[in-house]
Amino acid sequence: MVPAFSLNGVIVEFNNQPVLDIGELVFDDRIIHAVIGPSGAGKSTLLRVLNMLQKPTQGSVTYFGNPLPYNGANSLAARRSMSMVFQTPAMFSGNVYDNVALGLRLRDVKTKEVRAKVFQALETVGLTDLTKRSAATLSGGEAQRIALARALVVNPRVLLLDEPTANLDPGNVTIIEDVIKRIPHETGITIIIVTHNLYQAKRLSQQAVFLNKGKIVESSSTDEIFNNPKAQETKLFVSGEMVY
Amino acid sequence: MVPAFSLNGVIVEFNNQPVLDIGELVFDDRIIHAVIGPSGAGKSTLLRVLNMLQKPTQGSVTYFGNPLPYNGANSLAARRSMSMVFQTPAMFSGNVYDNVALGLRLRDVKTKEVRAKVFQALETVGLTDLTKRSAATLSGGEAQRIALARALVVNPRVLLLDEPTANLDPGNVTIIEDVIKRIPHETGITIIIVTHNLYQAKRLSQQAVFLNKGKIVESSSTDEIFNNPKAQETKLFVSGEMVY
Amino acid sequence: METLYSSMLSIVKLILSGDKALYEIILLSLKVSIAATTIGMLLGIPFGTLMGMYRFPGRQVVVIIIYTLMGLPPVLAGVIIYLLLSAKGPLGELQLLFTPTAMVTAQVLLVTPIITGLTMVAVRGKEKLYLETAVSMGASRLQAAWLVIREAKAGIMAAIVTAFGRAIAEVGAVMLVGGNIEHVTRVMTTSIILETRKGNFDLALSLGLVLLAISFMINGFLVAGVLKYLQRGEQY
Amino acid sequence: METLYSSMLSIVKLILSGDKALYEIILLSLKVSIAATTIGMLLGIPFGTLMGMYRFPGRQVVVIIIYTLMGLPPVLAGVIIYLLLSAKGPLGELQLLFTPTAMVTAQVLLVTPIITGLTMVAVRGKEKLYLETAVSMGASRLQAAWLVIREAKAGIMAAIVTAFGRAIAEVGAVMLVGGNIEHVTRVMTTSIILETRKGNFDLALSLGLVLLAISFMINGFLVAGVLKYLQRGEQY
Amino acid sequence: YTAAAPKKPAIESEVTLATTTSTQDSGLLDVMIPAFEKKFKNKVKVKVVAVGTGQAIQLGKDSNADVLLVHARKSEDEFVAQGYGIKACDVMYNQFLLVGPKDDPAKAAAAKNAVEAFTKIAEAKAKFVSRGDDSGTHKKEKSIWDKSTIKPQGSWYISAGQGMGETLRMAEEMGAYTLVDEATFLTNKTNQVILFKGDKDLINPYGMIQVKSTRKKVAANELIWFFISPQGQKMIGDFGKNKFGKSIFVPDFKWRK
Ligand SMILES: Nc1ncnc2c1ncn2[C@@H]1O[C@H](COP(=O)(O)OP(=O)(O)OP(=O)(O)O)[C@@H](O)[C@H]1O
Ligand SMILES: Nc1ncnc2c1ncn2[C@@H]1O[C@H](COP(=O)(O)OP(=O)(O)OP(=O)(O)O)[C@@H](O)[C@H]1O
Ligand SMILES: [Mg+2]
Ligand SMILES: [Mg+2]
Repeated sequence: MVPAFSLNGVIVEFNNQPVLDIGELVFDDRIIHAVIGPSGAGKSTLLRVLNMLQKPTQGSVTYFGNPLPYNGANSLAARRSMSMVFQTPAMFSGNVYDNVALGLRLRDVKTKEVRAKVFQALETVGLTDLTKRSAATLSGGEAQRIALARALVVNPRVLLLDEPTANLDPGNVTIIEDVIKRIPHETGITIIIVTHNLYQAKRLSQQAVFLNKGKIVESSSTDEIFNNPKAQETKLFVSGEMVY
Repeated sequence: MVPAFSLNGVIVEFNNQPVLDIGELVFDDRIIHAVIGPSGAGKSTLLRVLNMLQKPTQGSVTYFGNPLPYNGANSLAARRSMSMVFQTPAMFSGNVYDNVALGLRLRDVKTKEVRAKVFQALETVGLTDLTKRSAATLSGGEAQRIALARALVVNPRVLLLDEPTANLDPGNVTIIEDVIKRIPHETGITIIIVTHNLYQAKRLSQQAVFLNKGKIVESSSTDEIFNNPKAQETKLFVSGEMVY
Repeated sequence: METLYSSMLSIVKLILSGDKALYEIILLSLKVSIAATTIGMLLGIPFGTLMGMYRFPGRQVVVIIIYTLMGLPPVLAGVIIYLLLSAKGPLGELQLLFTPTAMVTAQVLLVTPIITGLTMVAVRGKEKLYLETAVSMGASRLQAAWLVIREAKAGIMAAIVTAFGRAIAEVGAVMLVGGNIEHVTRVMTTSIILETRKGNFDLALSLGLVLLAISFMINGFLVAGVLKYLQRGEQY
Repeated sequence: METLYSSMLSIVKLILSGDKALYEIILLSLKVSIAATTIGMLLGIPFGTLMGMYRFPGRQVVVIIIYTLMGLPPVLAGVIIYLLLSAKGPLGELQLLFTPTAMVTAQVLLVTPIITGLTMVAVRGKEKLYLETAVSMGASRLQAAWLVIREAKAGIMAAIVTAFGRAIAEVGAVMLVGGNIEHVTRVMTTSIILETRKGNFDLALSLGLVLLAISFMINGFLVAGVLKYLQRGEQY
Repeated sequence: YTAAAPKKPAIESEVTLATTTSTQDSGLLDVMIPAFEKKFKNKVKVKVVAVGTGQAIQLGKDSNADVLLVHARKSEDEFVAQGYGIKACDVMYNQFLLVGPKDDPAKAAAAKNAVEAFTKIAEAKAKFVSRGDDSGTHKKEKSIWDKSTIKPQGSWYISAGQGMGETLRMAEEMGAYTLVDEATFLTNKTNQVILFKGDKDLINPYGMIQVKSTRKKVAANELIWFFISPQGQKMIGDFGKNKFGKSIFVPDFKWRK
């Protein structure tokens, strides 16, 4: 099977300081991957590279076998095949319905279809009663769930989630995790989830990458990472210790 | 001992819909209080009421025995005696140092003193090497820790924390929790922490309030709430179930 | 000042009586400045949005040029258009000098930089927060620009108001290329100049106040109308 | 167009030769418009910030009035100041008519609404994100306003640039209250008008280009200077 | 000159008349132009562009005007000599007046001629506002100074660089003297008084010229013809009698050589 993403020698620098430096990394298709690591490790930067929001300073990324098109004619099609939930989601002015409908409207989906899909997505995250609410007034957890609904509604081939339950209570976390777990079975989708919640990573993912200071410390099956970590750093991290 | 806050019949409405409706609630001084509850329960709104950012539609709040001064001459002094860490902290343009120094500068603290205090606060959250970084480029977890440093640096009498570790990995969570636990012993301070991380609430707080749909379901010692909840809703919530 | 009172009175009477000459002048003022502002918007909003959304080498110089052109003296704009449209000028064949078209052209020169510059700043202020989200959600370049424009609407609205204000208040350019010809190119501001020249300050002042009243209505319409359209969004 | 070339040449020569008359005119233009813009900033930035930060009943009407005054016709501003300062007017005793002070006064009337309106919009765009944080961090009202102003600096900068552009390009008001008196109140724009009236379009064009070149330098200084000062912050 | 051609070409629908602001502001054109248009059943429209003298002549040189009605004899002659204009003629004249404050600090009213009046003003260093814009009036003023051999300069001599109406008003505000054409003086209400007039140096002749390169040859010709026709000349002579009790312009048509 062609992997969803395959990274080769990817380096991202800011002010000539590398914040991401990945020798080789493959995200297989149709499974859930977890990206874990301490704050500032480069997790969000990695997702931004995959979502074509950040062009690497050097290195190459392939997307289902083809080079990831940061610019040019194919770039829009590639972008429209993915969805991302940002760590701090920005809501467009307008109401919740408009925000969730946006991705569909951008893809010229018919109004009637939009309606049905938006309501279904809102139901998935349990927020149907907020349809007409101005998106600016949402609580932290509500905004995060709307951002997830907004990402799901377009049926992406690849779903990139940056700490999607960081602002949620345990009950809601369970619901959202159920939603995430169900998607690959239903539609065949690759999900990459960044999370600092190690239990969540264990519960959801089949593969896991442990990043620290921009470098891959370990990358293997979730089971291996958590139950049989090779590197000392990984051992410390999964046991909840601080790693430097 | 005079309580830090005491709320009486406080109602907050948006578009004539109550989102907070608190009959009576007392936050005792010099301990750590946890506020828990599902997403949209009104936790952030409660903190905003205490921080005088949201004037209740009706009801009264006292602050160390006096009415909380939403306006007028005493309001500035009251504000300067508290600090709040927002759920999504906004960073002022400028570098990290300026952001952390801001509260001190607003209080006309001398430059030399500012320097010492800022570095101490940055050390507390483990981010001394980010001093000169533009605050706009911080990662999610870094921004949250800088916001905490910014709140601590002014030695507040009352510290209001809205999900301060939501974007942190377990290692960093431990560090921040240690910081929080240490403060009351050192300076005598009232801390109110909103968190969806129930383990965190258990680890940190002596008193806890469980909010649901804007109403207090239960308010007692943390031990009681978690180990011997009275209400059925509380029982469900602390066991990680969804409550409606 | 009594003469002011009496000339105000006579103007009010003129307005109520439906005096054709006054209406003609008011109408032409509106036509010319609305046309110029509209064309300025069609040119300036896209260009300003581009300038606000993208960084490129030399951008700062372009910004300084735009800022400079925001302060283009109306008379200079007038002279430039005059030289272009003059019978012996490059576009003389079109015979556009001393027509409303010439006036609109000169004003487009004045308002386009204003709309461009202010749109640029407005878009720049929102771009950080919204451009990436838009692109990530699958917006094409055009769609992304449109989404950012929508978020920057308050600032762009101010750009339009500023440009319209300059167009309707401006006299140097329209006087020069329009010629202030009665029934053809006479507008409110050139009438005011005419009255001032004759020493009829009170009449000039009254006409000026009529002009302001009209601006007030148009701005009210813009602010309230746009507010309504964007009810759901931020406030002005 | 050859005459244009030759008049450009002669102007460049004038500039290089340090011709006193031309320098005098340029200097007065700068003095008057910088003074007017500065006073306009002192009035407009605080008022605009207030309007951007606070909501109150009737605010929308005030906004529409500000927007309307942003389009105050220069001639009207001139007539108003003229009538005030005229020997027979209420302030006639001051004998300020036909002095640079009168010109500055009239221009203040023109630029203050522009700075107010554009500052208001700029502040409004940042207020949501920063006002609460500032207040929560213990900022007094004044300090909070200052912090919000700092975040809105790009927009306020544009307000200043727009106002300066209007002041230096404007001719209706300074002509009327200044009188275009040689060596006393003659500025770049009134010189341009004078040359136009004489039919010296080429000379007018050349003077206009000199004016633009000066604006360009000032804007460059503003943009680059402020950029440097705010290095750490957002870009323009 | 006769226009008695056997087959008259059709008249163009519009013609542009460039003139000075003082002519327009006097109100004369508000009488003459409608009469002219009516004569052609309103099928021809006269576009009056009132600008500075130099600008009016430049409009002619640039072929942006079809007919000129101005008062700057020397520039007019040059215009014709350089081949820009044809059919130059005198149409009317009025006079320049030396006006000033009632109390007449320089005692200019006592002068025997214009040159003497100017000299008195210069000697008293009484304020004098000059148009300073190279207009016909300004040129006239300069010629008088030339004759007096005084080079006017100093703070008493104010070079305004503006139109006649503005200059007159500035003089009033400053309590200064100025040279003004009679039409502007009568139509602007100021509290200035006439201190000197009637000198042959102070004649203000208006000329009309057809722009040679005009595309509106017929209408331009008809317009000039109307002004110099007996009917037009009478209208000029009658203009102002109702409002000011006296005529403002004296008709004196004659072709120039
Ligand atoms: N524009 C920038 N300039 C300089 N450094 C940057 C910039 N953007 C990000 N960084 C730094 O790069 C590092 C990686 O950032 P990233 O956001 O990927 O971290 P993360 O792993 O997502 O952390 P967190 O868990 O805290 O969100 C951080 O230390 C961050 O401060
Ligand atoms: N301006 C507003 N208008 C209408 N409803 C609002 C407004 N602000 C907040 N709300 C609603 O009030 C409720 C309480 O909001 P609040 O931010 O206090 O929730 P919370 O308990 O902090 O939730 P979370 O854990 O998701 O952050 C939410 O349902 C929210 O949507
Ligand atoms: Mg991150
Ligand atoms: Mg909250």
